[in-house]
Amino acid sequence: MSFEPKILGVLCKWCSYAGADLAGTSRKKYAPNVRVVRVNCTGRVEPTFVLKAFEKGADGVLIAGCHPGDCHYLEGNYKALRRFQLLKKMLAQMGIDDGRVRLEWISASEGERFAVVVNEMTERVRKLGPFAKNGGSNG
Amino acid sequence: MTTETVTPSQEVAEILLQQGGEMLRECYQCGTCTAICPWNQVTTFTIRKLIHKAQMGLVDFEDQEIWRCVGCRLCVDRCPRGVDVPKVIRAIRRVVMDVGAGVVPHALRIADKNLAGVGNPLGEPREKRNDWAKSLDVKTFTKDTEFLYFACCYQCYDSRCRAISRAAVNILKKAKVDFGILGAEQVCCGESLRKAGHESLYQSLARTNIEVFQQAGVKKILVTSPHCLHTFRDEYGEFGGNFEVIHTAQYISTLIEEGRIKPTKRLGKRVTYHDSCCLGRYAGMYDEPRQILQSIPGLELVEMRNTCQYALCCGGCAGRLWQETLKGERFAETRIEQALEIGASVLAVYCPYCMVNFEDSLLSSGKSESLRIADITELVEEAISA
Amino acid sequence: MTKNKAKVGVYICHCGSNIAGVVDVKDVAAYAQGLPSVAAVKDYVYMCSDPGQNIIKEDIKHLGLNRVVVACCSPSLHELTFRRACQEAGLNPYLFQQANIREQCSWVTEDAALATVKAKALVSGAVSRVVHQEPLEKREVEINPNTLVIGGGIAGIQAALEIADGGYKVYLVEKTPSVGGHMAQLDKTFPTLDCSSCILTPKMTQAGSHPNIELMVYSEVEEISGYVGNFKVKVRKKAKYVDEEKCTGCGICQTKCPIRVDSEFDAGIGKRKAIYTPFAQAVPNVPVIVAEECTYFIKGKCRACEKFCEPGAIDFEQKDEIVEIDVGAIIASTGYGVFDPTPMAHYGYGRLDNVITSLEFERLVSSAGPTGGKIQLKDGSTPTSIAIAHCIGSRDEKYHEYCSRVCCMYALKYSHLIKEKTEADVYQMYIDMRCFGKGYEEFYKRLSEEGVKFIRGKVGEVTDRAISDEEKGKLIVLAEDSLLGNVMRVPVDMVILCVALEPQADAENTARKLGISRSADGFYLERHPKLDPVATTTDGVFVAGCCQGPKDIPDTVAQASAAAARALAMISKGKVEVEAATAHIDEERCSGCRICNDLCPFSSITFDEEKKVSRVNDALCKGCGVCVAACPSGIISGRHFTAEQIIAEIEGVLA
Amino acid sequence: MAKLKVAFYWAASCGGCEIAQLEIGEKILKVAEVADIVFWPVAIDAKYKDVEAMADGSIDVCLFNGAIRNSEQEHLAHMLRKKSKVMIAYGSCAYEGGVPGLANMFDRASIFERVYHETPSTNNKHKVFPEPSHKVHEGVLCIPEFNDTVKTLRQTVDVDYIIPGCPPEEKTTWLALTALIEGKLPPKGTVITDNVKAVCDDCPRKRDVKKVKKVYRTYEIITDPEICLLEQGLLCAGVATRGGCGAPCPQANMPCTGCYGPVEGAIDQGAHFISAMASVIDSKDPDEIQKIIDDIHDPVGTVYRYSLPDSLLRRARIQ
Repeated sequence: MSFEPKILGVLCKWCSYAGADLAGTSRKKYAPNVRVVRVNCTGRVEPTFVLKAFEKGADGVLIAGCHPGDCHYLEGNYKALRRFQLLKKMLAQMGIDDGRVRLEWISASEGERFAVVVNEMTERVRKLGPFAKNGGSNG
Repeated sequence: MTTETVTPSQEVAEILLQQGGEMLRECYQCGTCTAICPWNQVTTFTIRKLIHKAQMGLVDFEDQEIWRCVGCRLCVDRCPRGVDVPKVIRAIRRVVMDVGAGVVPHALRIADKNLAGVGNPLGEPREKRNDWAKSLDVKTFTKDTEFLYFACCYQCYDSRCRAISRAAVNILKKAKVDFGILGAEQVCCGESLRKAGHESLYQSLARTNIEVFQQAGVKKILVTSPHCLHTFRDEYGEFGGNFEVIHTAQYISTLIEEGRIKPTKRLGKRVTYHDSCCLGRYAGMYDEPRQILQSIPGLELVEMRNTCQYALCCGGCAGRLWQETLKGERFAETRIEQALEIGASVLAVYCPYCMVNFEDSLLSSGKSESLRIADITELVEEAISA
Repeated sequence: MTKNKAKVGVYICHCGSNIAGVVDVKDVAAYAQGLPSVAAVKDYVYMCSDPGQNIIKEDIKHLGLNRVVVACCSPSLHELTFRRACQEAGLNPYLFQQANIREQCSWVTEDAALATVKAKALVSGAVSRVVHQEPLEKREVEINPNTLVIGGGIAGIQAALEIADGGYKVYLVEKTPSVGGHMAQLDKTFPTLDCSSCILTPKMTQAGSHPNIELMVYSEVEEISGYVGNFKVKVRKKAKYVDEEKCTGCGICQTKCPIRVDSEFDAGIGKRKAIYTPFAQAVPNVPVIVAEECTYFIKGKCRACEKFCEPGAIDFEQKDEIVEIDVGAIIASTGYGVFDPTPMAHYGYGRLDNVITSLEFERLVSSAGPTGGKIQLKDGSTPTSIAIAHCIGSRDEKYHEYCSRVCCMYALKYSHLIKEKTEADVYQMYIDMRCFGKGYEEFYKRLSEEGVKFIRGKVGEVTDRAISDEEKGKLIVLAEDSLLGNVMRVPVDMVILCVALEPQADAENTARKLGISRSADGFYLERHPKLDPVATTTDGVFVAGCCQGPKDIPDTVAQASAAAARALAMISKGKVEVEAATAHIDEERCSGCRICNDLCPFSSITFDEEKKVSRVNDALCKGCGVCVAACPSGIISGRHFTAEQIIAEIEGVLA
Repeated sequence: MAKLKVAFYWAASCGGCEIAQLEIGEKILKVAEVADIVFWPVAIDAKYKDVEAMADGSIDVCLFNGAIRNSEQEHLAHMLRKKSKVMIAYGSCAYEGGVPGLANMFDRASIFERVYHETPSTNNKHKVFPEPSHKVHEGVLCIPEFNDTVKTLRQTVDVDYIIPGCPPEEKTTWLALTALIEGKLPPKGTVITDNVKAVCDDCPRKRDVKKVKKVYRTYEIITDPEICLLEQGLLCAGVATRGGCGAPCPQANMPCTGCYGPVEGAIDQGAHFISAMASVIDSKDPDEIQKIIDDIHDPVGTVYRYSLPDSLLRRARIQ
């Protein structure tokens, strides 16, 4: 059986969650691998959530929020961006492939794009294979 | 007039964008550039229309008008959309020079051929590149030398301009600056050629120089041409050449300030200074040349109209130096008149292209008696040789 | 209620065949039954219908459920519906969680089996989360019915009058000695050409005498604290050195004062005295003394004004006064500044005598202006040709990228006024004519008929260097007529630069005091560019007029009325609901590191210097959670979005 | 009252904790009055078999320092757990893995390759690496097996209390010992310190709102002694670290490196530090943000200096 990745999606409720809803109302079909958790704002996303997801068996994490300048809370997405960039650097050092975490700006009108991003990410993670939970042989 | 069904040619527009003309999309056709373009003081040159043709992909690559722009940047500073017009023009020219459409003007083709063959636009032999320095006893640059002095092709080969490089060497020696020169393996900096659109040849020249500099262990370069300054400092980085590049305007003013050279000899003349585009609008150096001039005793500095950021180009940038400009259309002529208008007896320059252009126009206008063209380097050399 | 005793009811909606046609709802229900803390699971054809909601209500009452999960459509559709249902059954609405198995599952998944797997995961996430959810109370705050309007131009006057006429108190604060703003400086207004002061003066007087309006001129807002409904504002009333009660407005002081300085009101082309009212119809008609200019203050002698003042209104002992006021809403109508074209040296402003700005021309042409409305050159002669240069500092990325919106129209108005008063030729050098308003295009047509010459091209340069006899003694305007493709040298006597409208020089400072944001161009940022153009990101603060972006008088008045309506709506409701899901700092555990302090976009976090802890003001917090995520001690909790709740959901969906 | 029976053990550690235990100075006499030391490899000659011979639960308290790196340490941890009534993880290594835990950035193979082959002073052409058992003429030689991943004590056995620090400050050690001596033990699982707030609470430096435009390493900048180090661009982990140490490092102009572990209730010290630090980067431009981040040369080593094995990811993934 082929590997079905489990991906956590953390979406801001104002833009990206609404964008995902739009993909639904327009009946866009996309990969079922992303399981979505709704947050107020990408600014609420703690790096801990990403690490926790990996610990709990996720193979990838997709974070999506409003485009720069469109944040409902003015600048939450910029703060998410800063944390994400630093987190990425840390994850790279930990040997975690770049393709397993992704931050995207998806507006409420970009249902199509949401579907594309989910499909792309699913395929990328599928190629990477399952996330090694412990990563060591006897640890 | 004929009516035609216009299909804006997408391919041409695309090629222009690929050739670095992205900025042309920003233009909203207000005509500010045309209104202030110096060409329109002497002839008609609707640069705005050329940009619009580029936007539509309708440029006529055989039209000789595309070679007119001297890249003086006067319009860039005033463009409300910040369009870098010389870059747009360069993209158009690349389509001719690099991609092969249209017609290259004859004179430009000769300079281009010389650059490809012998590494200088004048077609002089490579091995004679350092002849200007004979009898000056200049040491060869080694990796322990602080500065490389790089003389512009004109300062190497042109009889008039050699005086500038020789003056520079004398000043540097007097100030006990640790510098050296490299040999015939160096080639033209390529700055004007790049603006004339021959990107591939420019890149090969640039790579040659970078390799020569790097192999010799060069870190700091002194130049006496602002064209070399511009491309060494602002463009060579793209190809991995990162050097500290200093024009003598900057360096000499520091030497004077630090008292390492002292201009003591009086020059009781009314002098005006012509800002070259490359040292002025490109490098933003307006004060240093004037400071140097004012440090010369007895020298009276007067300003022409259109100075500093509003200065009129001599007409020699972007490959125009190698091409023929009709008498009556030469900016250098206008500039000489402006200098005479304010009673100057010396027109000071700080660029070999300006020097060549002005000397040429002075000769053809028969005013050699009333005005002397001098590079600031030469004036400084005179002033310190007490 | 403790988490250990959580009893969760899970309800799976079929949504007709929308969900059940793809997802195996029975299988999902069976799966939910096995999840921890789940006490009841039901599936139903339409959970959002009345019978559907009743199932939930009955179960809450009879099975003692204390948490509810509905797996159905998107929470943006029915979260409120189900929250209300819970509330009606006596369950706090924040103990409800929705799993979206329609928009994000059945509608988007091809494979039915995989859709069922995903639906289970989403239900698992919701159940896992809801167990950790806590009851929250919606909070309301009382609204103080008084309103502060900052800026007494036409926007501020209009807003103040609307609210005052509605029966509520308004404090109208204006920094100059009179209300009126820029509109008072204008001569005629486009496109109707009615006299600006004729339509403005009655409004100014009304504002000055309205029983509900407390006019505070020559005053500035120093500090604003508090939050929607309850702002505390400190206003500095600058010393006028004139007793308002005694002054009769006779104006003798102004004729006797020996000091003449440039008049701000006349845009520098006229003079005023050191004791002055900006213009004849000023409201209030009480002059002020500028201490920095007054001979008495500088040298200790003179007092000419005092000698001639019969009522004895001059009072050199006056001091600035700080007045504290309480208001429920604030309307910012602080207007605009005018672009100074001096840096564009090629236009010669400041160097060439008859190159003037549009505002200077406005005063020149005004019958109440320094020349009595005579259009004249610096030497007093009448111009025979005038060029009007559009877009100076506007539509220019080196200065202001935006279009100032009013210049094309006032430029047309100038053409008309020039044609009316002189024989001069008029040239308009424009990039695009933007005549978008009601009656504007018609106005353009009318002016074209008046013989104005239109040159399509931006002015490149203005010079006094003649190259022919006809250019001698003239200003030569260089522009390309891009329609002809020719560079034109237009010799004229006067050049009017249509300068940009820009944010007030102190806009940043004012925005900070108000706790509102500015857009990239520096103007105040509205909450939504289309659907909420008068509110700001701070509740209770509204914007009106050019402080939000360049606009003409009709748009300004409309926005002012809209802002007033928003303030009135708040006042008439009396209360305002504030976000319940706010952030909370556990002060017992806060180390006072101050990481969070500057992150809050709504300035709701303050630092208690004494206790060395940070604190969230609930009324300002909008619950975005940016501080919660940043707290390195993890001691800021986002109510309804706690780390515990989100992590529980993450664990749930990944289970 | 019978004297308390106390055991000390060191696993993967540097020995600093042993010294820290003596930091209490003359108070040791007070300890000696009430306690007998039954096992302390660094100071007392006792054999493993002596411990094995003790009855289960016969040791009152075991202070265990060091991380679990190999099978011997794992074995001792289990044995001491069985013999002790109270098991205390003493110091960062036992608590969170500590500095030895940074080895989790590698695996056994790469560590062996480096240590026994690549180091310039090593001549090991045949790549002879340690093996748990090796047959020789005389029989089989055994050494402890080196694990791939460093573990904390809590990941190995049940732990009752934690004394944090690298090494624990004297006052923290004494706080724990007093509780033991007086029999006033806190609830199981408590991390024993006298401050529940982050290090900032102990730090006398002046703090303001934070905006970081550039990050420095300690040698790159002379800091203002009065102002918060983080505000000056140093990666001071004090914001994300449990207090109780008294903030000696920031007071000596050195940024906190986080040895007291996460603040009570925080899930992952490094993740919290990253979030806080990134939040105050003063830029909205991705390129500029990246430029600032580029100056953070070793994020893992900075934010998980003592806690990598105890973090959510526990170790690096080795391809």
